[in-house]
Amino acid sequence: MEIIESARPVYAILVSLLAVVLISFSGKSPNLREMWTMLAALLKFGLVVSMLPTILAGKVIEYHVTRVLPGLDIAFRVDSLGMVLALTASFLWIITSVYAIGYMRSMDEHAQTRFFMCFAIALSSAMGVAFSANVFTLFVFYEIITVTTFALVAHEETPEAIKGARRYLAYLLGTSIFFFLPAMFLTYNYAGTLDFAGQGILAGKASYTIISIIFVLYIAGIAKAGMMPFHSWLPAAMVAPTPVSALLHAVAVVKVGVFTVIRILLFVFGVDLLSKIGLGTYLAYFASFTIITASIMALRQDNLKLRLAYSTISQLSYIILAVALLTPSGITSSMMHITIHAFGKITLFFVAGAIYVTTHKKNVSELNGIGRQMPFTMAAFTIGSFSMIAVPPFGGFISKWYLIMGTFEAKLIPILIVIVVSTLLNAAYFLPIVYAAFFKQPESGEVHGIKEAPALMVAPILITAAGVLVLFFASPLLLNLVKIAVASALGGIY
Amino acid sequence: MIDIAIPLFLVVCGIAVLFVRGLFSSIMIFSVYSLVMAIEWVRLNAVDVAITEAAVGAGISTVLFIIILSRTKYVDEGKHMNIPALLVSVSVAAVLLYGTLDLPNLRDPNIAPNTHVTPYYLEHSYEETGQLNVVAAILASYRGYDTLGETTVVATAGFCLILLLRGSNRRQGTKDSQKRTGSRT
Amino acid sequence: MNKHTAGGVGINPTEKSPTVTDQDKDIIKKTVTKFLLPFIQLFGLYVIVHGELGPGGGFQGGVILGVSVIVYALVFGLKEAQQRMSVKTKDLLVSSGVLVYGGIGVIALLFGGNYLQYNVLLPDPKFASTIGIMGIEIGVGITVAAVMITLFYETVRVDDND
Amino acid sequence: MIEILAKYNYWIVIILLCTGLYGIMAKQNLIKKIIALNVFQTSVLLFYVSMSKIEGGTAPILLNHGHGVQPLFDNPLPQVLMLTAIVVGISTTAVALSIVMLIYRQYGTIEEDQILELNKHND
Amino acid sequence: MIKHLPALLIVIPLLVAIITPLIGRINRALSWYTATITTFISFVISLSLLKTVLEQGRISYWMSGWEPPWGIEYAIDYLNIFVLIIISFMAFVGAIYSKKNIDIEIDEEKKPFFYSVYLLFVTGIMGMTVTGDIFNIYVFLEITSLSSYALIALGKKRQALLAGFNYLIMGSIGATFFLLGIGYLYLMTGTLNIADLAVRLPEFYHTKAIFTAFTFLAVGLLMKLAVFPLHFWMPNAYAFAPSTISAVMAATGTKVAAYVLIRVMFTVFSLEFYAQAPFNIQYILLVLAVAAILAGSIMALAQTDIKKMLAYSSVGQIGYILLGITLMNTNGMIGSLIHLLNHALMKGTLFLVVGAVVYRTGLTSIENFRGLGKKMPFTMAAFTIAALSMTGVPLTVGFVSKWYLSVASIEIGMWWLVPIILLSSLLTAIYFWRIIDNVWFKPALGEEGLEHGHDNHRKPKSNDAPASMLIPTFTVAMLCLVFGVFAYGPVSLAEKAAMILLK
Repeated sequence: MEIIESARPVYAILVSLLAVVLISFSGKSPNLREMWTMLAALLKFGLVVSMLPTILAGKVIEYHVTRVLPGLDIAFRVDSLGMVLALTASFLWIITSVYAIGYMRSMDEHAQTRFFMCFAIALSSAMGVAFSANVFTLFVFYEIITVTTFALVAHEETPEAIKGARRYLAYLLGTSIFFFLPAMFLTYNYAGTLDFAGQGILAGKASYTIISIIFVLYIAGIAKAGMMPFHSWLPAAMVAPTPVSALLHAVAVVKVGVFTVIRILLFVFGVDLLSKIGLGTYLAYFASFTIITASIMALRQDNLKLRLAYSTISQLSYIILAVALLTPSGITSSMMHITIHAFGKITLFFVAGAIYVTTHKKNVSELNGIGRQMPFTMAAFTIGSFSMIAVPPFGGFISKWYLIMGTFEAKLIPILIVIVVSTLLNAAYFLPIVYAAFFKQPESGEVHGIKEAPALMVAPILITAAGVLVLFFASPLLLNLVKIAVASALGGIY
Repeated sequence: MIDIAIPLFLVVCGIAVLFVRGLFSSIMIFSVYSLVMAIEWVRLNAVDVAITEAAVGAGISTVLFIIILSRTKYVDEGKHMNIPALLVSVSVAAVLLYGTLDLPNLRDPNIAPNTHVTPYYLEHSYEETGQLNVVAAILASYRGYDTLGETTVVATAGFCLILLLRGSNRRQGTKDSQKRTGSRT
Repeated sequence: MNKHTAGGVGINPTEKSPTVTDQDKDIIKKTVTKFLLPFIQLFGLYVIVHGELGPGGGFQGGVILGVSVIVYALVFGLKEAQQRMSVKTKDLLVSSGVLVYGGIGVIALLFGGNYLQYNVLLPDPKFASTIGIMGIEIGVGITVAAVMITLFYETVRVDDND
Repeated sequence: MIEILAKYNYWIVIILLCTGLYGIMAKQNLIKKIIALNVFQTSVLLFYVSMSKIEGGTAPILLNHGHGVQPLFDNPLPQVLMLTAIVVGISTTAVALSIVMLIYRQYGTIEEDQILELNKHND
Repeated sequence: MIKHLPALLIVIPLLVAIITPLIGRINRALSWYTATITTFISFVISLSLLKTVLEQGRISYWMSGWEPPWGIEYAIDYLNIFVLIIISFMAFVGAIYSKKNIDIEIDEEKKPFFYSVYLLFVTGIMGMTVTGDIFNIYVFLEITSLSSYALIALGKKRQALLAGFNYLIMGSIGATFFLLGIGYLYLMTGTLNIADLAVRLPEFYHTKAIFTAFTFLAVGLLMKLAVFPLHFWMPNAYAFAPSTISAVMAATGTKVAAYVLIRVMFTVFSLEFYAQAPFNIQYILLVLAVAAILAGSIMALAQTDIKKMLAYSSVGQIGYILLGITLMNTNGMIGSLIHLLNHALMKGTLFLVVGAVVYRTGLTSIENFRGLGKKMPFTMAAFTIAALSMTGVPLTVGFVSKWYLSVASIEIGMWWLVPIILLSSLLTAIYFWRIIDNVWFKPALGEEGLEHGHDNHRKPKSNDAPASMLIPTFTVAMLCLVFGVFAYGPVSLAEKAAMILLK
């Protein structure tokens, strides 16, 4: 594997930090401020895309920034796995920014400068996680995301927002301090290094018991992946403004969480080691539990955002389940689902926000007939839901297809049942919304005729919804990228 | 015999200082205590120290205490045992006693302090410093830097006194009857 | 403020309106003090510089010097004393004592010795040492005397504000 | 006699030290605390000075320097150290007393328990 | 003159301190310049000494020209140069900062004396650090202590007086214990020079007297260091002292006490002593350290006054320093030394920030921090950085020390210390988060109709601290980050120190 020294990943991270500074100084002029955001988002996406050909050619970009302590470096390494997250995040940042501008202005929110600053920092950190070359760097950016998104969750500054934000912080910071940090520490202690390597770094360095302990600590420590029992920060975070929810649940936070799980499983432990100890299977069952439970809980939510939140929890566990299978198809599925779910879920959240801005409705039970009032928006919602359920020809189908192949490869038939049941549950909590929106009569006194959200919000919704479709038809492109990652994780077997 | 009696008297004074009722008598006994201490040191041939202690303990301290006493009001306190304090003192005593068990005998010319370092002073002080009083030679020359520190301590105390007591912001009006809570200005 | 709670002992820094007999006593007190003080002070100076031979030195001498001023203040009153030895002068003395001490050390540096190395001050090291030691003893004495006076001035002074 | 004296002052030191320590902790009156502190400190001075004495030694002043046999001298070093320590002690006492004066000025009492009580009220 | 820098390091501030009242007589404002320039000179001399130490190793300077052990020696090696740099820098920062702070906390005519005593304090702590003579440590300890008693008692509230008095009592007991310990050492070995003691002491390691000596030296220093449960003088002292003094004392005073403890434990005594001691000293100190870490954090949680909270948090942080010392291995010592640096920087920042808040609002309750993020954004940014460092967030210097402490704990098989470190970090995060929450996410008190102690005419507009306060505060806060990212420099120096200590 060819390694290229380049500071380009650093630039990709710095560009939004630079934007933070500029945003902070232009708080008085919203147009200028939002111009900086957009400029940074575009520039960042451009930088990420500019690295794509190199990665697709099978090369790796590395950059060593500084050595904090012996063994603890701040270093970046762009590989195909990181690229998947980086592309998704940086692209969706552009879209979310547009949407956020529309949303924040329509709602006439306060402290918009702080909002956009934190937004930019969170995105920078997401890039940092994607490009981390070792656990330490990853951890650092992981924590920065937690802290900055706290400010976003608490944005409303109402008592319930503060309460939700506190729980959010308590869960994320608590688990990362109590489990992730010791896990990293033990990894360093036994492996002597924290650098990611294709076959893992722990193999042969410690007894199986200790490796299992480290494994459990990691899984418990990465609460951002939303696995039960450390999932309840996610519903709590729903008090945030919708662009934040979209960012949290589609891009920056949860995807960083599952990405970290994948990174750690494949590049710290390594597929061979995990298969030998059999830890993957346990994790798969554990994730299955979350999938089913979260789906059932989603069914019971009337608040649309909460329903989406539980759906997210369930979907995230798909990704973990997929990677835990430790088979080529499974890993492929997990990586693809990062992107596919991101597009689907961000669409759904955008829709929820658009409905709220237009009609101030939050609950599923109030959405009767809304499809007539907001046809574009609800069409996008339908597309998003279908992708979640994995109906072809939407993106979700692709990843679920690979997942099913993965279960066959891993010969874990019970998991197959889980997938089937959960798909049914997905349908059960999404389809009624779609049905009600288009086929039920609105309550009397409702506005008739088309009244959509502002264009700045509808456009992003349509773009992401289209993205869901594109991801189905253009999946080979994504697949190419993912294949490289899988190959490096499996030592070129795939 | 007197070597035994004086320290014993010292202990009596020391205990009386703390347990006698009334501050004034306490201060007077403390003055006596200092004097006895000075006498004991004369007995031990530490004349410089004795003079200083007499000047400081029996002199300045006593005057100081009395000045302060005349400026404050003494409320007689009840005599109650403070058990935790007693426990702490006793345990400190226990550690000290334990340590004393294998301390070298006092007055022995062959213990370490008399065989290391000090002989050098006794032999060389006159040639090197021109002083006949070895105490003065060490004080001002061999350990002259300590004495600079000591003088600085005195000056520090002087500055601290000025810093604390001089100035206009500590007038009578700021007693606890004062309305503004806890603020002195 | 009750000054006599402590068994009737109180320092009288400020003049009270004395009766006739008090005045007579005062005159005796003042005369005796005036007569004795120079001797006390001379003795103080002697103690400061003669540490070489017997017990004594800067500190003890300084205390005696300080006490002489305190006695003066006790007998003649604080105001009178502060006219003789003003607060400013006294503050200056606190500083200058240490300055003399530290200064001798610095001079030793300039002469190429280590800090406070007296024997480089003059060609004859023994004599140089003696001079140096005398110098620092004087420094100690000045500071100590001045701080003693400070002790008295400040503790009593605050009371004046009542 | 010498056998007793060999350890005797150690015991005296211990008793004085602990009396002082007890006084510091148990007494409520701030001036008494300071007196106790003085007792406590002087006990350590006694410890040092005791160790400077040698049986049959004379004060370390070289009166007949250069003339025949030197007598046995007491150890001057601990004495020197204690000169410093005494000065430190009186300096501490002076600062302590000036603080006590201010406390009296502010609270009208120098009993620690009463001061704490007043602090509680005023906080 | 380069040769004499060790002496000048102390003598310059000492003499300047002495003449500051005289300078102040010419013009009161001059005393601030004097103090600032002097502390700066000391800092520069420290840097120059660092260079010399790195080039030549241990510096030995003979006071009055007498060869040790007969004279007093100034001995500077990797350990004390490390501490020296920290304290001289923080003293310099404190001096700059004090300019405005003192305006509101000290009477105008006392300023020259304030700076004089401040410089004496600085002289004392630096003197303790560089000296190679154990009795000389005591002398300078007393200079430091006396000046700090007065400086604390100067606080504006009257509680400051009792705080100062209690500190005086505790400090004197501690110093006297230390003196007693020196007496035992002297009686057994006949020397006061630290290097000479190190040579002559091992043959007496088994004696009860030396064990007692160690006990009293250690207890005396632990009192000065405010290790739980001997900490009770500290919260009030820090809470009621003028802000500059809280900051400088928190950043330097305890550091020096820790330094002396390390010096006594590992230079005067050595590892061999702990193996022979009749009690398991390591275990006892370890229990104290852990108790301090936990108790400090828990008590900090319960506070409503920010200065008290910071003081209790110091109790916990001192526990970390003690923990590293107690582990008695290289990584532990590195952790401990880095934590010295770390704690000086972050606690310094925090107290400086509090001083700035007091300057602007006059209040120290945690409630009062509400909405300050909008009023004093830069000050509060500094606060946030320091708070993150306290928590031990990676890329701050707080992380580095905790990392080393954890590594060291595992190394000697005490893995259970790691969860304790984590737990306390979590508690630290919680009690700082309360404030950060107030600062950035809550409206100011006045805007909510709660008028308690709030000036209504004060607009919630940005009204940050004056530059002479803000710049030093922000600089120190930034150093928390700088040394968190470029930890290599201090770590390598600490490593050299640790190697020598644990040889």
